[in-house]
Amino acid sequence: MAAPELTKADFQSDQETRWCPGCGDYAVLAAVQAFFPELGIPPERIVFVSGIGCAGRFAYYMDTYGMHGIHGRGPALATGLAAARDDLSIWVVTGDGDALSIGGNHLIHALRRNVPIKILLFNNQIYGLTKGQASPTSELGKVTKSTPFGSIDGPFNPVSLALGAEATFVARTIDTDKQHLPMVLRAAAAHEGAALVEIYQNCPVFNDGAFDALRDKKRGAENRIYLEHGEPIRGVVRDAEGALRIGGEGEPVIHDAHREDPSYAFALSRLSSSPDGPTPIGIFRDVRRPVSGRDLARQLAAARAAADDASLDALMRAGDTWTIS
Amino acid sequence: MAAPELTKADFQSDQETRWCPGCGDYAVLAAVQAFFPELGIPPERIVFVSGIGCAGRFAYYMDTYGMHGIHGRGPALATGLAAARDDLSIWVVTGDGDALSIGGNHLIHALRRNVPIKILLFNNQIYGLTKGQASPTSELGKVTKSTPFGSIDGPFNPVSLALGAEATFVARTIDTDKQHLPMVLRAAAAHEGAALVEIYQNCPVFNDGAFDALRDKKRGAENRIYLEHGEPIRGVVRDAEGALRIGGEGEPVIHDAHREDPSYAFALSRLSSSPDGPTPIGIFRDVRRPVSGRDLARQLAAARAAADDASLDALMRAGDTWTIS
Amino acid sequence: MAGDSGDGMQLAGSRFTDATAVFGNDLATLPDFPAEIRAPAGTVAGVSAFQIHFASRDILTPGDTPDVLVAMNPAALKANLPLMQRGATILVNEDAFSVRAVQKAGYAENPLEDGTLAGFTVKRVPMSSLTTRAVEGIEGATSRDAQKAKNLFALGVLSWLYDRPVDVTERWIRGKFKGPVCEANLAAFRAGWSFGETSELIDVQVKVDRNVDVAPGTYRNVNGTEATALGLIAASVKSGLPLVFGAYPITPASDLLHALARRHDMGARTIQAEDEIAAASMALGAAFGGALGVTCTSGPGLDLKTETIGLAVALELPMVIIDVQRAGPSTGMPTKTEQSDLLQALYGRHGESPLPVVAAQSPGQCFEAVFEAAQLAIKYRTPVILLSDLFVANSSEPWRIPDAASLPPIDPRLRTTTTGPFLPYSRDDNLARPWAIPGTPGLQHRIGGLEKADRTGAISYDGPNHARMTQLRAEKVDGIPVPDLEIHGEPDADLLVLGWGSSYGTIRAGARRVREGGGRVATAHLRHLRPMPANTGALLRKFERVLVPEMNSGQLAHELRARYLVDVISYSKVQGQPLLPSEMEQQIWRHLS
Amino acid sequence: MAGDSGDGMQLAGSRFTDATAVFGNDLATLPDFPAEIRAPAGTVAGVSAFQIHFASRDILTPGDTPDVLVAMNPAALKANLPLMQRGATILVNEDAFSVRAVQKAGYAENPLEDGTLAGFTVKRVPMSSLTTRAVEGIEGATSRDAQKAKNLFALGVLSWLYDRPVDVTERWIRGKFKGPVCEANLAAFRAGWSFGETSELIDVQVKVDRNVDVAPGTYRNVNGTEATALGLIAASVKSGLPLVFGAYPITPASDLLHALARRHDMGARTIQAEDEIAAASMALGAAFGGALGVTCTSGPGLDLKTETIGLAVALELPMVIIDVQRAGPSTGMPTKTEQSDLLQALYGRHGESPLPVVAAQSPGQCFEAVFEAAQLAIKYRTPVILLSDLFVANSSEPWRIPDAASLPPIDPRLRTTTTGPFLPYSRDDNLARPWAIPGTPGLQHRIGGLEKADRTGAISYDGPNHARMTQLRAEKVDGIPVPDLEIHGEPDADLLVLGWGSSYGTIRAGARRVREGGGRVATAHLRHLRPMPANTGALLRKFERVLVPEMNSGQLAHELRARYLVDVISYSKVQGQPLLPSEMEQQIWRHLS
Ligand SMILES: Cc1ncc(C[n+]2csc(CCOP(=O)(O)OP(=O)(O)O)c2C)c(N)n1
Ligand SMILES: Cc1ncc(C[n+]2csc(CCOP(=O)(O)OP(=O)(O)O)c2C)c(N)n1
Ligand code: SF4
Ligand code: SF4
Ligand SMILES: [Mg+2]
Ligand SMILES: [Mg+2]
Repeated sequence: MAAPELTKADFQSDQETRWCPGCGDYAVLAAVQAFFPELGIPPERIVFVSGIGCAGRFAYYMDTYGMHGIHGRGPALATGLAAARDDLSIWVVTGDGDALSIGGNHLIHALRRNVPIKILLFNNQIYGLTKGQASPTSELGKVTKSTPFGSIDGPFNPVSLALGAEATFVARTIDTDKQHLPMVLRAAAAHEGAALVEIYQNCPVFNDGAFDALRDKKRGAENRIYLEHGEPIRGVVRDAEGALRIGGEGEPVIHDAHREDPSYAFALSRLSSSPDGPTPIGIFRDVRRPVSGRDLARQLAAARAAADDASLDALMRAGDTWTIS
Repeated sequence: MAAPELTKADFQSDQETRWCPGCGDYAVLAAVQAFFPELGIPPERIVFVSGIGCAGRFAYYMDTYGMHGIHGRGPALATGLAAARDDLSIWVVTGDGDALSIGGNHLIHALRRNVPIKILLFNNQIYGLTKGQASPTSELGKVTKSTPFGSIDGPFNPVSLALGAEATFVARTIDTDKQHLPMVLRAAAAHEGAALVEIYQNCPVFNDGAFDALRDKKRGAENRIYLEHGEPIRGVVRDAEGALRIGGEGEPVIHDAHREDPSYAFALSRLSSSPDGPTPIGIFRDVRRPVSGRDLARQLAAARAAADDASLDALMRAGDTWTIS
Repeated sequence: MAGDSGDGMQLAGSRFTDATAVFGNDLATLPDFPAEIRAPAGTVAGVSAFQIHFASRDILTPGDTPDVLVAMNPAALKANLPLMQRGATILVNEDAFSVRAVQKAGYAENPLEDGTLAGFTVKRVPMSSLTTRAVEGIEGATSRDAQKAKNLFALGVLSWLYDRPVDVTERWIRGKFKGPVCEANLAAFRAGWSFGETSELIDVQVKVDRNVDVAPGTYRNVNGTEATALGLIAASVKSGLPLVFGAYPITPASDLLHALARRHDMGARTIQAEDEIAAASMALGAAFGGALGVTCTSGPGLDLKTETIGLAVALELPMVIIDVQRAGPSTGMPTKTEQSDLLQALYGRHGESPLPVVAAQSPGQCFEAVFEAAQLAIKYRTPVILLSDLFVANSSEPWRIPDAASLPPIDPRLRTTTTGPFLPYSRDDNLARPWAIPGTPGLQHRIGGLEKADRTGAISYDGPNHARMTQLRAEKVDGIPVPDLEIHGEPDADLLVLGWGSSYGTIRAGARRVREGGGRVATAHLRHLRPMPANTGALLRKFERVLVPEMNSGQLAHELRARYLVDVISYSKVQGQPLLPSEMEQQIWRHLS
Repeated sequence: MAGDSGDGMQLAGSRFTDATAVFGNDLATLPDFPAEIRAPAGTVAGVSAFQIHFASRDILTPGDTPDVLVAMNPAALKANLPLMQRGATILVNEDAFSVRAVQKAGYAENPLEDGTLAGFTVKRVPMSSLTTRAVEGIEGATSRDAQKAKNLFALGVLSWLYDRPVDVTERWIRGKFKGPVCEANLAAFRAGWSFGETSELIDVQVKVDRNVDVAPGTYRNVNGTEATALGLIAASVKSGLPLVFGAYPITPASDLLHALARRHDMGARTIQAEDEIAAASMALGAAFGGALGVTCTSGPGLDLKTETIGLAVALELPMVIIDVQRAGPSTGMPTKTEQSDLLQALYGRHGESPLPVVAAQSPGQCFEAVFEAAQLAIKYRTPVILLSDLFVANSSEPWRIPDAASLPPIDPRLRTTTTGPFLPYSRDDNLARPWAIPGTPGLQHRIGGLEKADRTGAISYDGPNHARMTQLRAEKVDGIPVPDLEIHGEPDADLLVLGWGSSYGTIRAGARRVREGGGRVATAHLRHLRPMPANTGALLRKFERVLVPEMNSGQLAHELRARYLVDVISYSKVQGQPLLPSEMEQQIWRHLS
C-alpha cells in the first residue's frame, strides 16, 4: 500500500510560532518543514527533542512527536529514547548555550557514543531566551548583559569540540541558505550514528548581524568556503608544513569528508576562528563507526518479545532454591 | 630573608596513604612530592583540589591546603578559587571518570577559559573507587562490572578532547616514569593558563596492565614516542597528504609544542587510539592565550582594597534620591 | 500608552481596556488626546496617550501615577515622564529614538542614554523594526501597513505582560480589518505577544503598602534586585572579603548577575559559569580561598546546586545561595512569581544537611536580608539560602538609604595562627569552626565531603562520631539567635495572619483595610525560616486562629504544623501572581467571623 | 577466618577478638585448629580456622552459622563452606586459587568460577599480591615476610568491614614484631584496611527476624539488590514494556546496575550514563518512547537527578527512581547505611512537584516494592521514588519465590487512537493522562516542562489554569489508594512503634522480645510515604504513645506531626549502622513504663 505523499504541511503543527520577527529560527523551521517530506518517514515516527532556549521552541512547531525538555539535557533525553526505540528518527534541537554551556557534557558523550540521533545546534552566539548574555560561542571581548566590560573568555569552536569528542558526522550551515541547509540535513539523516549540524542563526534582537559576513549575498559569496566531498576546496591550500591555510602558496586540497583520521576535518575547522571572515561551510566529516546499541537493540527486542511468565519463573528460580511444604 | 629550602617531607601530610598496594597513584604521589620543592612555592600557597575517586584521595596526602570536593566538580571549584585568589598555585587531581564522565563539562570549560589551574588527570581507564565499571576511556568491548558483555561505546582520547576544547597546554605522561613526570609537571607549572596533564596510571586491582605496553621497560622503550620541543619525533613522518603517521614513507617531523594552530597537536594525538601500541608521550601543546581574569584579578583587588564606607555611600546614593526630614 | 497621534494609541488603549474588562478586572481609563487635532508628528504636542488603571476590585481613581508607560517615541516619553514615579516601568520603542526624533521632542541628548531614565525600569524594544519584520512576509501588506501596525505590536507586548486574553483582541482585529491589513495587524499583535513570552519579559506592579509612616532620611527607589546587589556589595565592604559571585543566567535571577557584573569599581567579581553546578562550585571554591562566595538562581537552577550546597554544609564554609523563586514545577512559568521552593530550601538535600534559611520581604528589605545572610554565613561558617521571588526582585519601592557607617562591620575572624596542631573542625562558642585560608603559613589542612572526625577533621567512618557531627551541624544552625516575631496590629485579636517573604506589604495592607472596616486582626511576618524565632510556637498558640497565606500549596503551614503542632489555616494561591490586598482583606474577614 | 595452618589465622583471629572486646561488643569465639600439627599445606586437613560471634549484647553461642567466611585458600573454603548459610559473605584470597591449589583442596573445578558459590556474596580480593605490593617498598622486608603478613591484610579488611579500632591492633603489632617484619605487618594491615575503605567494600549482616512463620513455597536467598533486579524484570515482563535502566555508578547503588546489565536474556537495556542527570534523563526519554524507564542512585546522585525528576512530574510520564540511601550529608560515609533522604524524596524539588514515595522494608520485599513502584508509575503516569538503603540492598534473607503467573499483569494502556483532536492532558478516572508513544499515527503531540493548559497540553501562562494543574497533579498522587496500615501485636497496647523502610525486621524483633518479656506493644510499618495510608492519622491518635524509630534525625516523625498533628516520639539513630533488635527492645521498654 503506497503511503500518501507527504507535504510540508504535514510537518506544520497548529502551534503559533513565537519567535521575534526576523529571527533566523523561522528560516530554519521553514527549511526543515520543507525538507522532511523528502525523507519519506511518516510524521509519527519522527521525534524532536529539545532543550530550553529560543531554539528549544522548535519542537512545538513540528507536527511530529516532540519533547521540550530541560536546559541542556536534550542529547541525554534523546539517548534514552534511542535506547528504547530503534524505529524512530530522532532529532535534537539545541542552542549554543543549551548545547555547549550547560549541556556540554551530554553533547560530547552522545557524540562519543555515536548514538543514532541528529543534533541541530542553532548557534546565534548569544543567550536569546534569557535576553542577551554571553554564550560559549560569543567572541572574546563581547559586551553583553552579563559581560558589560567585555567577555574575558575565548569561545569554543563547536566543530572542533565535536571532532575532539570523536564525532562521526559534523557539518555547518546557515539559517537562510535554502539550498545548503536541506543538503546538510539530507546527509545528516542518511548518517547512521550521531550527527552534529551547527547552524549559524541570526538573533536580530540580541546579536544582530553576527553572521552577516556569511549571510549577506555579496559578502557571503566571498567568505563562504564550501566543503564538497571530492571537490577542491576553493581558496584553501596545504602549505609546506602540511598545514591547511586560506590563500597563499601550497597544494590545492580535495575535500574528503570520509577520511578516517579526524585530524584533517579538525584542521579544516581551524581555518576560521569566528564567522566574520572566510569560513568553511558544509560537511567536515562523515565516517562510519559502530552505532551505539544498534545491534543490541534488535537483540534485546527479540529477547523481550520472547520473555514470558515461563522465562521469568526460570530466572527467579535460578540457582539454589529450597521448598517448604 | 631567604626562605629555608623546601624538601619532599614538607609536602607529605600526616594522613596515611590509603590506596591499594601497588597502585600507580603511589608513584605519582611520590613524584609530585619530590618535585614540588623545586617550585620554591611555600606549601601554604599551594592548593590541591580534587573530585571523588581513588585519585581524588590525593588531596589528603599533600601537606598543602586541600579540598576533596564532589564528583566531577574539581575544575569548577578550582575556577572559583582562582577567581578569588591570584596568589596561589592551584592543582586539580581527577580521575578518568571524574574528569571525563561526570565532570566533562567543567573540564572543557576550564580549558576554554584558560583558567590558571593545573589539572592532573589520572587515567586508569576504569572506575577504581566504585570497584570496576567502565570509564569514558575504557576501550570498546571492554568487559567490566557494568558492561559484562563488553562496552558498546568507544572511548574519548583525552588529549584530542582537550585540544578540541581550546586547551593551551596538554601533555601526557606515565605514573612510574620518575624522570618524565616531573618534567611535565615543571612545564605545566610554568604555563600561565590551564594545563591538562594526562597521567597513565595503573590500577592493579581493577584494570591491571592497561599500560604495560608503555610502562614495561622493554616494551615501553619501543612504544613510547617522546615529544620534545624542537626535536624530531622518532618514527613519525608526514606523508604526502600532509597527515602524520607512525612509520612509512614521508618527511621527518620536528616537534613544535608552541604552534598556534592546534591542528598539529591534534594530529599527534591521533597517532594512538589506545595505549597498547606506539603512543606519544610528552607535551603536545604549550601556547599562550589570555589567562582568564588575570588582569581583572589585579584590578579588582585594587578596587576592593580602596572600597570603604565612603565609596559604599556613594554607590548607594547614586542616581535620584530625595530626603525627608 | 503614549505615542504620536498617528500611532493609534487610542485604539490600542481601548482594545486593551476591552480585553481587561473581559478578564474580569475592575478598571478606570483616562484617554488623553492631543490638544491639536493635527499637531506636528514627533513633537510633544502631538502626543496621544491612553491611561488605564485596573485591579481586581476597588478602583477609586484612574490610577494616580501609572506603573507602566509605553512610549512609542521620544515625544511621548517627554510628555508623560513627569507623571511617572521612579521605579515604574517604561517600555520604549527603541527604533523611534533617532537623533532627529530626539531633537524634535525637545531633548538635547537621547534620554535612553543620558541617565534621564535612571531609577526607572526601562525595557527597550525595537518595536518598529520587529513589526516590520513580522509583517514582511504577508502578501499584499505594504510597509505603510507595517508602520501603522506597531500599536498592535505594543498592545501584544502589554497583553503578554498583563495576561490579557488574546482571542478577544484577535477577534476584534478580524472584525475591524480585512485582507492584508488584517493579517498585518494580527501578525504585529502576535509578534508583540510572542516577544513578551519568548524573551521572558517580566513586569510586576508595586504592590507595597505606601501608607506606612515615613522615617526621616534619604530615599531612593530600588527594586529587589538592585537592593540585593547593594546588600552584597555592602557585605563585601563591611567584611573586607572580596565578593565572588558565580551564576548561570535564568529568569528572574539573571538581573542580579547583570547588576553585579557592572561593579568592578567595588571589586566585585562575577563569573557566568557553564551551568548552575559550576556556579555554586565556583562560589564555594572562592569561599575556601577567603572570599564572600555567592550564587544566585531560580528553581531549576536550585535543583542543580543541591549537591554542591550539601558539600558546603559538610565543609562548613560560608556561602550565600539566593533563590529568586518563580512558578514551578519544572520550567513552569518562568515569568510568574511563586513561593514554592520553601520546603526544598529546608529539606532538598540528601542526608541530614541543615542550613539557615532567610527570606526577603520587600524590595528594599532585600538589602538587609542579603546582608544578614552574609553575616550568618560568615559567622557560622555555613551556606545560607536566601529566598526571594520574582515579585520582590522586580517590584520597587522607596528605600531609605542606610549610612554605610551605620552598618555593622562583619568580622570574618580568619584564623591565622595556632598553638598546637591546627584543628580545622574544632569549634567556637557559636559552634563555628575556624576559617583558615590558603596562604596562611602553618595552617595547611585538607577538608572534604567525607564525614570528618570531630575537631581534627580527619576522615572518619566511626558511628558515634557521625552521630555527634550530625548533631553539631544541626545545633549550630538551630542555635542561631534570631529576633522574635513582632506582632503588628491588635496583639489580643482572635486572628493572627502569619506570612513570609514577599507578601509582607500585601498582608499589612489587607489587615489595615480590615481594621479600617472595624475588624481586629494581628499580623506577623517570618523572615527566618530556619531557625524560626524562639517565640513562634508561643505566638501561634496564643491566637485562636492563625491564617497562613502563601503563594504555594501551604508549605510554611506544613512546617509550622510539624514544628509547633498547631492547626494553622493555610490560604494558598498558586496562580503565578502575587497576593492582593483585597484578597487578603477578604480572607481575613472570612476567618474573623 | 580460615587458612592454611601456616597462614596465621589464629593470630589474626585473636587480634580481631581483642579489638572487638575493646570496641565494647559482647562476643564468643571458637578457634578451630587443624587436627594434625603439621598437615600438608593446602589440604583440607591443614586448615586452621577461627570463628568469632559478636554483637552488642546477648551472645548465647559462638554463632551458629557464621555470616562471613574469610578463606585464604581453596582448602579453607572447602573445609568451612558446609558451615555457611546461603546469603553469607565469603571473602576469598583470589590469588590462592591457582589450578594446583584448587586440586590440592580436592576441588575438580575452581569453586570461584563453577557456581559452587552461587547464593553467597563473594568478595574476591587478591590478598597475596596486594600484601606483597604493600610490603615491597619496605627496606629489609623479604618476600617471605610479605607472604606471612597476608593474615594481617585479611585482618585489616575485616577491621574495616566491622569498624574495629585500628590503633589497638597496630599497637599490638608494634609490640610483637620488630624492624622490617613489624613494618611489613603494619603495612599489610593498613593495606587491608585501606583496601576496604578505598574500594568502598560493604558488608552488612543479616539482621532480619527469622522466627516468623514460614509459609509453604519455594525459597531462595536474595539480597535487596537481587530482589530489586528481579522485581524490575518482572514488571517489564508483566507490562510488556522494555526495561531501560539508566544509571551512573555510585556505592551502594551500582550493584543493581551490575545485576541488570547481565539481563540481556530478558531484554533489559542498561546504560551507564555520563552522570546522574543523564541517567535520569535517559530513563525519562525512554519512557517517552514507551519503555519502563528506571534510574537508580544514592544520595549525591539523587541531588543531581532533582531537576529531571521535576520534569517527569510536569510531563506526567511513568518513571521509577530508586534511591539506595547511604549516610550523608555530602559524600558522607558511602559504605554506611542511613534513612536520611526521606524529606528530600518528598520535598526536594523546586515548585509544587508531588510524586508517590514507596519504601522497601526487607531484602525480599524489595521485589514487591519495586514492582509496585512500577505499577504506580505506569498507572498514574508519574515518577515514583523507591527508597531503599544500603542495609536492605546488601543484606539477604530467604525469599519465597512468587509464581510469575500469580503476579498481576500491568496494563500500560497505551493510547493508540483518538476520536476528535488528541488531548494529551485529558485525564482518566485516576487523573492519569493518556500515554501515546511515538510511532502511533495521528497522535503526534508535543509535551514539555512549561506549564500546560489543562486537557490540551498547550503552553499556558494563565493563572487559574496553573492553580488547577497544580491541584490536579497533587490530587492525582494523593488520591492513589494504598492499603491501610496493619497493626502487629497488641492493637490495644498503649504504645505503637511505627517505622518505615529497612528497620522492619528489627522493630518486629525488638517488639517480640518485649512481648516475650511480658510487655504489651503494637507495631506498624509504613511502606507508602506519599500518599500515606488513609488510616494513619486514626491509628496515631488511637495509641497513647507512638514511637517512631529512624536512622535519621526524625524525618518521618516530622512529616507525621505535620500531617496528623500528633506528638510522636522520635527515636533517632544516625550512626551509619542499622537499628538493632536489642536497641529497639530497650527503647520500647523505656516508653512502656
Ligand atoms: C537549569 C536552567 N538554567 C537556566 C535556565 C535559563 N535559560 C533558559 S534558555 C537559556 C540559554 C539560552 O541560550 P541558547 O541555548 O543559546 O538558546 P537561544 O535562546 O539563543 O536559542 C538559559 C540560560 C533554565 N531554563 N534552566
Ligand atoms: C554524584 C556522585 N556520583 C557518583 C559517585 C560515585 N563515584 C565515586 S568515584 C567514581 C568514579 C571513579 O572513577 P575515576 O574518576 O576514574 O577515579 P579512580 O577511582 O579510577 O581513580 C564514582 C562513580 C559519587 N561519589 N558522586
Ligand atoms: S531573542 Fe533572538 S533568537 Fe530568540 S526568538 Fe528573538 S530573535 Fe530569535
Ligand atoms: S582500586 Fe585501583 S586505582 Fe583505586 S587505589 Fe586500588 S589500585 Fe589504585
Ligand atoms: Mg543562543
Ligand atoms: Mg579511573
